[in-house]
Amino acid sequence: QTKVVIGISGWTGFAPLTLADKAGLFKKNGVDVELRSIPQKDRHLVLSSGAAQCAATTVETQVAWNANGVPNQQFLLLDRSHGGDGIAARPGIQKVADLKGKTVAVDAPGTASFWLLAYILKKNGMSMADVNQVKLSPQMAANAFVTGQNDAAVSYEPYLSTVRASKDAGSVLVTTRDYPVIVDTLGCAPEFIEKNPQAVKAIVDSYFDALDMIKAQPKASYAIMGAAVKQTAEQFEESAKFIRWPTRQENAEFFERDIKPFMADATGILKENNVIRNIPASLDVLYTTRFAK
Amino acid sequence: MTPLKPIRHSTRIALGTLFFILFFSSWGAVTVGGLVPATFLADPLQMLAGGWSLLADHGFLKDIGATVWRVLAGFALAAAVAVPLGIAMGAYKPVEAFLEPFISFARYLPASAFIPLLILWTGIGETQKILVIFLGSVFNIVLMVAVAVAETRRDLVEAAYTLGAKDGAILARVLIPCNAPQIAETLRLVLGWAWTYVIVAELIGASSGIGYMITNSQALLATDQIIFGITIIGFIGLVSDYFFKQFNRKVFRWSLSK
Amino acid sequence: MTPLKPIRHSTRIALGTLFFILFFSSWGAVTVGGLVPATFLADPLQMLAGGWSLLADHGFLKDIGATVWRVLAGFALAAAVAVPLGIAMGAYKPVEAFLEPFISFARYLPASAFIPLLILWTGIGETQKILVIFLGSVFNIVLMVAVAVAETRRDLVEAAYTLGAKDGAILARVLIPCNAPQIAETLRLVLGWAWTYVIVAELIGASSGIGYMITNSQALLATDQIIFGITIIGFIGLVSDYFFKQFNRKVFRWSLSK
Amino acid sequence: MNAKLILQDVSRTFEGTRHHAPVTALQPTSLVVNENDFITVLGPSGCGKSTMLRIIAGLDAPTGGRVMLDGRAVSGPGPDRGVVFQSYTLFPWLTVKQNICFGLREKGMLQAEQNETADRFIHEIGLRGFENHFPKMLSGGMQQRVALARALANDPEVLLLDEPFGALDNQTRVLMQELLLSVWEAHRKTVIFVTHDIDEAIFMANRVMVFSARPGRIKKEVGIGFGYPRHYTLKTTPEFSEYKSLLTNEIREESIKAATLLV
Amino acid sequence: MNAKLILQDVSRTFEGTRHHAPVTALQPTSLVVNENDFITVLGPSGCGKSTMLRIIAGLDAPTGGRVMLDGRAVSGPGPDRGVVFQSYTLFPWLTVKQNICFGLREKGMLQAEQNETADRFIHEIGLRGFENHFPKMLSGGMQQRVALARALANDPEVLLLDEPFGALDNQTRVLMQELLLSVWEAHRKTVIFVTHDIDEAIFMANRVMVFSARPGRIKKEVGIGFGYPRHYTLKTTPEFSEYKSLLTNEIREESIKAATLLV
Ligand SMILES: Nc1ncnc2c1ncn2[C@@H]1O[C@H](COP(=O)(O)OP(=O)(O)OP(=O)(O)O)[C@@H](O)[C@H]1O
Ligand SMILES: Nc1ncnc2c1ncn2[C@@H]1O[C@H](COP(=O)(O)OP(=O)(O)OP(=O)(O)O)[C@@H](O)[C@H]1O
Ligand SMILES: [Mg+2]
Ligand SMILES: [Mg+2]
Repeated sequence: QTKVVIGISGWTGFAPLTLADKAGLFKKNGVDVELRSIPQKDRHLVLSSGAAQCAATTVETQVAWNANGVPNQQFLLLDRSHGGDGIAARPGIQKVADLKGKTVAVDAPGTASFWLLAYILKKNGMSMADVNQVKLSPQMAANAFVTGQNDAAVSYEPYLSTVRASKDAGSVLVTTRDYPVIVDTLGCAPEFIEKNPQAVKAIVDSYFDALDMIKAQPKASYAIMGAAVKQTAEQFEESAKFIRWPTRQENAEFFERDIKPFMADATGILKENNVIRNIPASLDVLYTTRFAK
Repeated sequence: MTPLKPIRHSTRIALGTLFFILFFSSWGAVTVGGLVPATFLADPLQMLAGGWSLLADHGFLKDIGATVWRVLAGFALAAAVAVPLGIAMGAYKPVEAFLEPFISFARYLPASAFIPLLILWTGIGETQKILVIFLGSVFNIVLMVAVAVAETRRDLVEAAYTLGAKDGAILARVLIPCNAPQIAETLRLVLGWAWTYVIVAELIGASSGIGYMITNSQALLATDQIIFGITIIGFIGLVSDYFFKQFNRKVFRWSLSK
Repeated sequence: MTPLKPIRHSTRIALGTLFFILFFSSWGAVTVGGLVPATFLADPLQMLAGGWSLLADHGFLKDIGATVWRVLAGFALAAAVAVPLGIAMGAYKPVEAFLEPFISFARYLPASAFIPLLILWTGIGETQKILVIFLGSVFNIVLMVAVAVAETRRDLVEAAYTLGAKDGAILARVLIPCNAPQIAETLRLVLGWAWTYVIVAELIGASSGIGYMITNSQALLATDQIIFGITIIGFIGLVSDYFFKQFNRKVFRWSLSK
Repeated sequence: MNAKLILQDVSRTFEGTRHHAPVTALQPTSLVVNENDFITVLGPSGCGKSTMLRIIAGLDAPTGGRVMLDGRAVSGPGPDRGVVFQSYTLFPWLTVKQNICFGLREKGMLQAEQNETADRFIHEIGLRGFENHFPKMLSGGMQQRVALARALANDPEVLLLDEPFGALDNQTRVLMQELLLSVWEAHRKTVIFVTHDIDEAIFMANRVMVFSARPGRIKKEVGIGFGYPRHYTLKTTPEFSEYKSLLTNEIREESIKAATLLV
Repeated sequence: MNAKLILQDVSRTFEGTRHHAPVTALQPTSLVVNENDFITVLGPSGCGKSTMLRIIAGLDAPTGGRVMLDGRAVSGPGPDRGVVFQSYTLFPWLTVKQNICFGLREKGMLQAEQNETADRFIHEIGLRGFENHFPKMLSGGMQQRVALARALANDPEVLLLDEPFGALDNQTRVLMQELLLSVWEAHRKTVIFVTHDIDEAIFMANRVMVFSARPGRIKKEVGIGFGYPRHYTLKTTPEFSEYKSLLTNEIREESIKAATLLV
């Protein structure tokens, strides 16, 4: 069996991978997978060091990694955030334009939070320079916001729900329901894919087996996936409402049709915000359609 | 009060105990009463309960073990490299002239800032964590050992020469045994610092360890567990220091005052 | 080589320079040749270019300023609290008995592990960062000052008594001036450590500072900028230490050896 | 002759600790010191000479008996008893002049008067030009001269000296003895002077007290019949040799006794 | 009488540094030391006595002239010249016995033979029962006895002593003088002994060398006419007083000269 280390985080969208691991689906499909939890801002460092061969992350982050010298080829669409990521803001802040000059807690460049904020500001005619950034990971951003710090915070589920729960602190200003630009994919180092197509296929198959299992035995699956992030089955089910796990069909469509224009859009915004230094010569090497079928 | 006037042993103990009683009762007073919410600061009983649940249900002993192992491994590696180098620098001036400017500078490089580079170079396995401890300790040990050896009493060295010792014997039979107690003290001191580096190393990319637990508890706003974790590190530091001190006392009896 | 045999000043300088030449040329050799890719380790010229671009285009001077300010503020606060407390502990045994057990323990609490709690308590403004430095320094200063004062030469104290000094005068005219140089040395040492804490404080919840820059550079895999940032911290540490040492030499001329 | 200082059955036992049995440093000792006496105390190492001196200075409390100065019981250290220690106890952070002024300032003397007094004593000990030197910059002999001036400036009733010249080389020591004698003749203080050196003890004193080995007590008193002022050539006169021979035998006996006690 | 050690115009100037001018510690000095000589060197502080001894020991190199031992030029320290220093230089991490064996082991002597030799010397200096004590546990006098034994155990041609008893109290010092003389009589080494103490210089030596103040040179040689063994009562004889009076005047002159040189 090929051994492969995948860097992920506790993000609800990645949970089917956890399920595949805990339920022995990877093993069944003939691949020895180790999932390692690594903060998004450090994940490319680990890939680059060779300590992990694959990593799940948002598409624009995949672009940034590739542009900054950490090649990672995407082959599987994992999830789309559907209100799972968002910006929480104090009661006085009614619309995105009100963020101008405010202090926003957001994770480091190269993370989904940073991207989401940059994207939303851009679409509202502003840039990152129009807000004061405070560097906090999504969970800390949400916690700090609830305890009364900063004017706004970029975070994701389940932490965003803590904000929803404490009404006095503020409310969720915008989410990925309004701007569906948080899309996660799984990728591996190109040489790894080249040498181990079987293993990659096994990963893809295991992922869809996991989705099938969720459909067949939702309670048991939620319990397993919740336990990995210290949540009950109910809590997990609640946070899973904010994301969508795609079918094989949607996956194929994404890689055939959507991914390239999306990445092209992303490169511009990333460049403007100094997350990447140069635009990649070709976006074609950043993904492969051969497994999403 | 009269300056420097000693007090009885029993008064000492009573006053020391009094502090802890006051400390815990004022902590309890502000927390149990609800003056300070539990998300800000857990009360002492909560902390103990949280600590117990960590130990009993979440395999916290394994975390403690992982942290201790990392510190000891990183520290042992640093000592193994730094002590011989420090002795060489202290004894041989050309070696000192060669390395000293660089190491004096390197000592100010913050080990925590190396973490991104270390992840790049070695991944996020144990090696990376051990190297953080290593980088945080090695330069300080080298310099402190070098200073100790360089300041060896000249009259002892001269006495050895007049007794027929040659250069090699001066190193092996005078410089090293003479400075052994101070080298051991240096190691004890640096080990004390190493306990504080390990937490930083574990904040990133760890899957076990006290620092990992603290990061996890942070997500849950579990101040009880955070405080318990910090306290445990403090205790381990104190205990390891105590045993190191006892060890030095035993081994270097000759160097104690009468 | 003969142990402890001094070498000429010019040889010293030549050897020290040689090290840096060898260091940079081997760094250059592995990087410029492409043996090690730039994403792993930038070459020396890249580092300088990256540093220049940071300074020129990204307002890095502001970051440096923020970091320096935090260290100095946290350190000044720690000194202001710890020095009087340390003197009181050293001079008055009941105070020592009351506080010593707690502070000996508190010294092993890693400042970095307090970061989550400090964020909860004080937010993520400057206060939090300054408090990390404060917590990392204050207990060590207290203990080291207390030990220095407690070990004041008894014969000087007795001499003062026989000259008619009363208890208050012993504190003000003997214990404090006598230990002032050692207190200043303690502060110098602890300031050296403070430079390494500040980076940890800036890894989380910062919007400026050298640590903030290092985290930002990480996304770009800009090893050139990371290395530049680390080097700058090293230099600032070295320079601040130098000036502190010079200051102590000037002010406490009486305590130097002839 | 007036009794200045009276020791009545003064004794001192140091409490035992976990590792050590109690030590009797001084057996009950009585002594009457007259005004203007120059008493030297001779005895083997560890016999309690320093202990006795520290009790008189008020730096240590006797476990038995009491010390009376001018009819009042001594209860602690004070400026009426000046002390010069064997170890160099100048305050290293003060200049020569500031050291001499230390006690004067404690007395609340005005700055101008302090300066004047200090200058007078600096002149007397021959250290003109060194007023602003720090102790580190002085030789051992010079430091002890300043320590003497510092004690004298306070104008004490009694001067207590515990081997003040013990760390000096022999030649410097001889010069210091003459200096001390000349100062003593000028100020006519009452002096108790502890020493190991028999020559020194005879040359300085009008009365020599010989201590027995530990636990110490005064074993013998020898009155010295020479008048003052004394000249250094006195040391090579036959009378001096006679005193020396007598004291050498006394001390030798005790020293050998003490050496066998030593571990 | 054979010439054992010859100093030919030995001189030493210490290079100046940024803050100090060069110091001439020793003016060209010549001296012939015969076998079995017991030479004592007297002189004021800083006159170059230690410098001369260190040059003979090979611990310092002369800037002019040379030192010949048994016809060979001295080029560095070696076991043929045993040294006892004023500061206590026993190795604190070794026991009394291990200290005495230090040089023997360097010679490659077998362990059994080392032990036997050490035991012999421990007996001779009267420290039976202290074999396994560490130096910290010994008094100053005992430490210097061990240092003497350590130097003698190496069986050196010449014994060099630099104020070995300078830090001891007077009574211990007197006992140590007698011990050293008895050891010297037993082993008949050639000895050069530096001291500040005139009594000591006369009591021990067959020849006393008096140094002038800095820059030092041998100003006067005084042969001492007493035979060996000597008894301590010798010190109170008129002949002794005569030597003392002579040397006191010589030294006093130099000391006063030196004191005015001192800063
Ligand atoms: N603080 C103390 N605690 C216990 N024992 C003490 C203390 N001070 C002195 N002693 C003991 O009391 C005895 C007398 O000591 P003291 O210092 O008075 O002797 P001394 O005659 O001055 O000796 P020396 O000539 O060596 O100065 C010694 O045996 C000493 O060990
Ligand atoms: N390493 C050195 N560098 C510069 N000057 C030195 C050095 N060693 C000694 N001197 C100077 O040489 C002179 C002679 O010193 P030396 O130690 O030989 O004197 P001494 O006669 O042994 O004095 P003492 O009786 O005080 O021991 C002194 O003025 C001293 O300051
Ligand atoms: Mg004494
Ligand atoms: Mg000398």
